[in-house]
Amino acid sequence: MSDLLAHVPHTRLVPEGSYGPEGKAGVRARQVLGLAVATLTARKGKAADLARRLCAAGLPLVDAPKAVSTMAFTTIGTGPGRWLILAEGMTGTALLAHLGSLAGADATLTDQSDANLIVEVTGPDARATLAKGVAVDLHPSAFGAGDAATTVVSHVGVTFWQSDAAPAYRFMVARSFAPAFLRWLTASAAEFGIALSGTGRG
Amino acid sequence: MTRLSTGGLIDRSRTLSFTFDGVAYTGHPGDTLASALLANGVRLVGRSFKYHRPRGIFTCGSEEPNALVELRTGARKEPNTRATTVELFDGLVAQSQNRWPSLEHDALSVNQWLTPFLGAGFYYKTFMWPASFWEKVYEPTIRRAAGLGAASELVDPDTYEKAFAFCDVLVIGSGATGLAAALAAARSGARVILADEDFRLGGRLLTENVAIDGAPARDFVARAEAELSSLPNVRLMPRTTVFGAYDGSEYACVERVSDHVAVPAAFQPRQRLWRIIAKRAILATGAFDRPIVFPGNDRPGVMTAQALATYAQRFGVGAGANAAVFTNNDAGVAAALAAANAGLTLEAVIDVRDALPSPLAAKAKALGVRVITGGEVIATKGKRLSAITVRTKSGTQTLAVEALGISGGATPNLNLTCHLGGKPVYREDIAAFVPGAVPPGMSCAGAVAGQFSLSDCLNAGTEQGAAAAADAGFARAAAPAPKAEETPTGIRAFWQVKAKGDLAFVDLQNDVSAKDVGIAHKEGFRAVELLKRYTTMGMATDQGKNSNMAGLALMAELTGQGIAATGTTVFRPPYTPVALGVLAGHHREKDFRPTRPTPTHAWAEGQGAVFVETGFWLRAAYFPKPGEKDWLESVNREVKATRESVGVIDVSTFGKIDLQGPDVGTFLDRVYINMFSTLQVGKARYGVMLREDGLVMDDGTTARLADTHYVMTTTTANAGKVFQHLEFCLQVLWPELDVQLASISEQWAQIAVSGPRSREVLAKLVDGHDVSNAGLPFMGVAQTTVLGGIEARIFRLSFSGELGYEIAVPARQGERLMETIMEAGRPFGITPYGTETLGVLRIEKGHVSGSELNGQTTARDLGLGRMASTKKDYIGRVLSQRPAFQDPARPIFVGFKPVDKAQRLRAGAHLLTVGAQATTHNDEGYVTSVAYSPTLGHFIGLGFLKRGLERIGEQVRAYDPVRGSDILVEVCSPAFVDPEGEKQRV
Amino acid sequence: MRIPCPYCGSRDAHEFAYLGDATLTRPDPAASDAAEAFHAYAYLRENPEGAHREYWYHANGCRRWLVVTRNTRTHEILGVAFARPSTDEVPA
Amino acid sequence: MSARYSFLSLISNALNGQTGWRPAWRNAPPKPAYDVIIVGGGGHGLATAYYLAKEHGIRNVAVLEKGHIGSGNAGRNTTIIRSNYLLPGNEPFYEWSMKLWEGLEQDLNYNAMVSQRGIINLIHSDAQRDAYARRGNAMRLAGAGSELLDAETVRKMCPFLNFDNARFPIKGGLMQPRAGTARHDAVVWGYARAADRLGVDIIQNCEVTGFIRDKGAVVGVETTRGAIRGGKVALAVAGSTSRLTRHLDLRMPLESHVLQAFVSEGLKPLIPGVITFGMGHFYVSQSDKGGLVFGGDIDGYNSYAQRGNMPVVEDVLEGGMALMPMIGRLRLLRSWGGLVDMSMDGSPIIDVGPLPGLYLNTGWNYGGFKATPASGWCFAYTIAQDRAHDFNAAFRLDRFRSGHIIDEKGVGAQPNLH
Ligand SMILES: Cc1cc2nc3c(=O)[nH]c(=O)nc-3n(C[C@H](O)[C@H](O)[C@H](O)COP(=O)(O)OP(=O)(O)OC[C@H]3O[C@@H](n4cnc5c(N)ncnc54)[C@H](O)[C@@H]3O)c2cc1C
Ligand SMILES: NC(=O)c1ccc[n+]([C@@H]2O[C@H](COP(=O)([O-])OP(=O)(O)OC[C@H]3O[C@@H](n4cnc5c(N)ncnc54)[C@H](O)[C@@H]3O)[C@@H](O)[C@H]2O)c1
Ligand SMILES: Cc1cc2nc3c(=O)[nH]c(=O)nc-3n(C[C@H](O)[C@H](O)[C@H](O)COP(=O)(O)O)c2cc1C
Ligand SMILES: [Zn+2]
Repeated sequence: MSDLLAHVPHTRLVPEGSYGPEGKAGVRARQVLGLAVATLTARKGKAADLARRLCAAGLPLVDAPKAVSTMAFTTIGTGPGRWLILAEGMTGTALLAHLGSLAGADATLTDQSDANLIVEVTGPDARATLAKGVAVDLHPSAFGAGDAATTVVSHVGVTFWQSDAAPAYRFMVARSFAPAFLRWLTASAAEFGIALSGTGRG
Repeated sequence: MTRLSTGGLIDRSRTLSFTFDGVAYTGHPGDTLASALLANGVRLVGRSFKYHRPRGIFTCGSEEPNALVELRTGARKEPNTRATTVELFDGLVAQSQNRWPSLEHDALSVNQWLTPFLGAGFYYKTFMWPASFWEKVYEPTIRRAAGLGAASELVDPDTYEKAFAFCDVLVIGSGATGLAAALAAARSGARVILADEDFRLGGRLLTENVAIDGAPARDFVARAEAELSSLPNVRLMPRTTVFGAYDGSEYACVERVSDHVAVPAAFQPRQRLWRIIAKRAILATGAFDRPIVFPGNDRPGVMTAQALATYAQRFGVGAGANAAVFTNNDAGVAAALAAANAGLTLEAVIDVRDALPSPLAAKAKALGVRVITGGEVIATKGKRLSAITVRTKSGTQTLAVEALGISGGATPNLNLTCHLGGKPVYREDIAAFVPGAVPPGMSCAGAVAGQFSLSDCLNAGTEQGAAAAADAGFARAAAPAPKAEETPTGIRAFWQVKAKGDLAFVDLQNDVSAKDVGIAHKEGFRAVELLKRYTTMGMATDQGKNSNMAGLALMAELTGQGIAATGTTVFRPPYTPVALGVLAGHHREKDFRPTRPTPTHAWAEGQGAVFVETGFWLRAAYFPKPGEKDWLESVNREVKATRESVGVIDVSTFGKIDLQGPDVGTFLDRVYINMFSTLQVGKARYGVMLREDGLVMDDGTTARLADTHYVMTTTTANAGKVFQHLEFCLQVLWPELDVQLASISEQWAQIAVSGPRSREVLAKLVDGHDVSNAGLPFMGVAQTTVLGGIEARIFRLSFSGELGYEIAVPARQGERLMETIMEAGRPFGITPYGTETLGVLRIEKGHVSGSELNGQTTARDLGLGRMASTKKDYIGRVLSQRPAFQDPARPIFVGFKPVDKAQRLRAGAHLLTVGAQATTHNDEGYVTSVAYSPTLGHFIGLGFLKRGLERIGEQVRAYDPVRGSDILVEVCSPAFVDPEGEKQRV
Repeated sequence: MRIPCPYCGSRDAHEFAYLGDATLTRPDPAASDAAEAFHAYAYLRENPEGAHREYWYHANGCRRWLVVTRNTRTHEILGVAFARPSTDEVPA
Repeated sequence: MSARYSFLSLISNALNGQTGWRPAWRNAPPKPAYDVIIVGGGGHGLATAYYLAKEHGIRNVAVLEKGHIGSGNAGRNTTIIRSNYLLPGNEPFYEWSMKLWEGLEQDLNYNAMVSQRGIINLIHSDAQRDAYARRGNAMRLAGAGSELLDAETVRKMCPFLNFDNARFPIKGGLMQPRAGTARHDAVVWGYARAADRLGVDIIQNCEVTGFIRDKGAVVGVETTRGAIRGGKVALAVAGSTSRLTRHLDLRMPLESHVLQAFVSEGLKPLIPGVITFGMGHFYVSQSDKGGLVFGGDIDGYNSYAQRGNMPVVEDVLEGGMALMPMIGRLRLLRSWGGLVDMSMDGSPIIDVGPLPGLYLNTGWNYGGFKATPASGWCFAYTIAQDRAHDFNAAFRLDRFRSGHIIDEKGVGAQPNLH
């Protein structure tokens, strides 16, 4: 990635802007802000009960690597009996309280609202870009809207899910790894042109 | 100039300029460097490895052993580049290599006259007398002569990428077979990738004078390519070499994105590494023409018949003004005729067989080509080939030719079938090894499978393409295989011309001759693998593609064992040499591994911090102030400020684990040596964890936030390891426990405020929580809010030994918290400090850290043995009681101070009893951590000393010869400052 | 090498951390022969050529410990299961 | 028997067209019984035979090799020889090996191309410098020699390393000037030839498939070429140890893992000695033919496949490019794997037992090539004297029981981490 990002400190998010050939934006990426995030883990032996209970309460949980969205929430399976719950327009504390009231003693909750950076990647060349680091088959026949995966991209652990058939993908990356992730993303998308937003001016 | 007047898949309307050894030439788009050199009449292009014999272009593909050049210049110089695979571009610069002072007059070609001495194994038998000459004379000389091209020694300026692809069917090779396979698979709807190392699809179809479906083969290629590119389920990957087969149906490939241009276009890598995961793979990699061993078979101008034909047909180039072909098989004759057909002046076809099959004989006759049957080439002449001597039953004759095509038969290009351990199998009928066991999911079709006739190739490709798609779950498409006329494929096995004279080469690049095979045989190196290693046959950059068959056939003849029993050596990845840079992708220089900034990184930068790598993290090491002359001065200031007033440091890098559930207490009791189930809510406790082998794994504090809710901290270095260990315990050892884990390392920023004034600082931050000694006692934990509503966890802990707090807030608030702390602390002269000061503070206190928790120490060694509970079992308890770990003579944790306080102590010094000799036997321990203690005004150290606790007050030697230091130190308690721990409890 | 994780699907082996022999059971620390049993548990291995039951941790995935049965000569994966069947199937 | 190599033999063979050479070792058919049977014709087995004959006068010895000699790790390692160990159990042994290397050619009358061009272990942090100082001092105590280099000195010696744009800056190095490389195959052939000259039978294509037992004692072996009795049976089969001890119902503190190695195309002299990267898994030297020989970590899972996978290939080259970004345009020629005998503490075992008549030599991990002379020497001593020499006194099998483990890396009983 030598020259392209030579000026960007490795400790900073790649600043917003356009990278790659002038006037091309085969890929768009933006930081998604303002989401509260929690891990929800079923207590021993309670995964099925929990899923049933929350589904009944309008919060769909699938015990599989799937992302399901309702108006207010997205639930993402990250392991057996474990989910990430994302909520818009809420604080982490409020999300925990809300989920706690739904789950009762069937689950434990941990606030992760500050632990991650969420980046949405879209555009006609999104798949070709992601192929440069994601070792999961993203062909529509294998991975479609609503599918999720926890994996490693360019030495950075990620959880991502396809949020739209367009396609649009959302990547959740641990905060301290976010600069490295964005370096990879920007460099990989540069040949197609990438418009990056929401990461600050640098 | 030997460019033929017409023909070739080159664009004659455009001219490209290039230089070779400084001389300017021109060629056309579609040329390779090799074809362009030949077109310009350049035939001498290199020197051989050992004897420095003149060498030319031997093949037309990636198996080239001779025509290796240094391509490009400066930092982009690429040594050992095969001229036969370099696509010509405007401005290309190439140099010959392994010669001095020039290619034409190479000084080391004197080695040719030493050939009587320089046989196989020569090195092992000599250079031993006198012994001291080896280092001084022989070895440097040998090393200087070794190698082929020279590296630039400059940083590679280009970039590389990695990528993954998934498909139903991967077709490797785009000759007749591969195209047919790809079409059949693609038409059924399967996701197909067709990869070919060449820049043009078509394989041998670009060379052969054959018809498919009634039209010239090249039309078939064009039609196939058009159809395949129109299909959305097909990805065509020209310029892509599949170089390795790996487990899980994974194929490693390198795509040469920009090697055909002078400099990669903006935002384009030079090359891309692909890892293709294919449900099925079809190997359609064809076969190579192999050489025949005869005296002088290495002269520039001698090449494979396939190459001769390819230069003529595909590139419109005559490899010489005129040529002959020497062969033992029908394809060799066909190649000769194809070359003649393209306009090459063909003087004769010499075939060892007594007659040609009639269709070929007729074709030759029609073209007016002279055929010498029952003939053998027994000698060649010229620094560049000028003549060959042909022997027949009726005598010898000399033919003046500039090029000689040789074909000893086809060697299936089965390299990739061997990568998972498959062993090729010999077939007498075609005198060739064909694939044996193949990697799971792979099948072989066409010439690589020993199917040498074009119609067989097309049929096999079509059949297997359809079958592969069907295996992957797609309905077979009904399209028939393309039709071609039968091509003759007869051969008479023939390996070596028995004739005296010049050296007859087996391995052209490594200068292994038939004679060397004889020496290996005499000395007992008869197994092929020993033959290879003793003579270096097959170890050159072509990996024996040209040489192995002949070499083992010669050995088989000497042993009388037969070729099948002799076997062949193993092919290993890569199929052809791969640039090292592409295997690294962009993970180089600073992007080698991620850099993890702490939540307050930007703030620390603003404070002028100097940073240090700790694992992937970048942490502030110290905060120099203007006028300070070195780091020590800054650190001394930071230490003093913290001990006397208040200091602040970001400790977010510690691992933090959230543990919830009714069984957490029980669980922690089992993983820590001390008790945690008894810990009160709102309290924290220091804990030590062992590995099952009884040695210390990690330490840290764990707090109880609620009855069923704990939060654990681990060391920065072991965060991942501890989490994994806890998951193992829960999922494997004790699945009955109801405990849920979550890593919260990234969620919380944690900032330590230490020093006598820290409480006053804290009081200004909290939203009304009582932080008095009673309200938040030592080891107490408060869950509250700070800075007007920010959720916070405050732990009253002390690594520094001072009154201290660690304040955790959600990570996004970390920087704000730090700024507010600085503001609140300003009246006290609050001082930010880094890892250096952290180290000094803890060494002064005698707290263990990474250097002591080195995986070789027990809790007892560390002076923490008393923490171990005797009331319960825990991981590591049983094995920690092994005799060696209970040995009273084991080095144990103590402190050291220099007897002469002005002296500097260093970590890594070993400890010796005064007066004892400096030997391993007398080694009594070592110093692990050292600091200059501004509090005490001298250096202090921690470490392990045999029977250390009994020796407090004794003087020992701290022996550090690697740094030229050897000083007396006094053994003391590791707690240098406030040994009773009063300061942290105030 | 790719490991078919029962939760995540087929993944490259480098997402997983390897621990080794999964046929071992942690001995009873209270038993009279505990010292010897723990020695065997911690140090002695069958190390077979052929089918091998082994622990892999899906570190960069679902965080499950898996028992993978794999042929050590061919690297063929013969079976994969969660080390702890699932949160629901655990005996209470 | 083969003739001694001398100026004379070289000249006479040059004159007679190289037709005067004899086999370097006899292709001996197995006899029904030997005083000592050594299983494994790698460097260690052959060296053991040689020293048994030379030092202990025990010449009725057979070395049984299932393929051809040197087909195991001896023939597939990265040829680094060094004695830069830390712990007292290891360091004197490896230093003894180094001394034997230094006189090996004359001893064997075979040029094994021992090349003492030095090794530099790079240092990237202060903590690492202290750890290397500890090691360097341990080496000095054992008389092995070591130098702690500062960054400037390293830069002068290896200007091509990445000093200016590194993720983990180079802060110095620990050097052992006497370390270097040796020509791996020549070591095997040299020992074989020298042992053969002392009467040892080297029997190739003879795989041991079981043991002959007599009242619990091991008294011989079953092979693909018949049963052979032996007064003593000594195993030196590296990564294959468990395959054999299985027949004796012994579980070993061993796992067999694959370690890959790599060689580049031949290049003019580029790398001075051996260089190891302290923050990634990469080490490199240049062979006498000009290839860069390099490697890294083991693949990390039990394997008998003698080949590895891509993640380690990439990991090694990422380390390589991070350390020396000048190698980007050089090419990988070949990669291969060896079957290494990883022990539970990363250190070897040379011991009598655990059954009467049986002797063990194993646990060399990724580092037994350098040990070849001392391993053979000590194993011969142990076999002949039925006890360990001081040099291998710590390499006991029962150390795991007693806790006298020799864990240089401090990672514990997990072989894939050593
Ligand atoms: C890639 C790689 C790189 C390495 N790099 C280094 C390095 O740089 N420096 C270093 O010091 N060490 C290195 N090593 C380690 C070193 O090569 C080995 O530790 C050492 O060679 C092992 O001893 P050996 O030579 O006797 O083993 P081997 O050569 O493996 O000998 C064992 C022999 O036993 C034979 N055998 C097995 N089973 C039977 C049977 N049943 N019957 C008969 N014969 C049998 C095998 O065929 C083999 O020939 C490396 C290893 C590898 C794989
Ligand atoms: N003795 C004979 O009669 C004889 C022998 C050999 C070939 N042939 C003729 O050759 C043709 C064989 O057709 P085919 O399709 O089997 O082979 P081919 O030689 O036409 O095509 C093989 C293709 O595979 C590519 N390739 C090889 N290894 C590769 C790798 N690792 N990665 C990527 N690409 C790779 C090559 O660049 C080439 O384009 C037929 O026309 C046949 O008649 C005849
Ligand atoms: C130090 C060393 C240098 C090597 N150099 C080369 C080389 O220059 N060319 C080559 O083809 N192989 C070279 N090899 C690799 C061998 O060809 C072979 O792959 C290795 O010994 C393992 O054997 P195998 O591949 O037959 O299993 C080298 C091996 C070693 C150990
Ligand atoms: Zn998983």
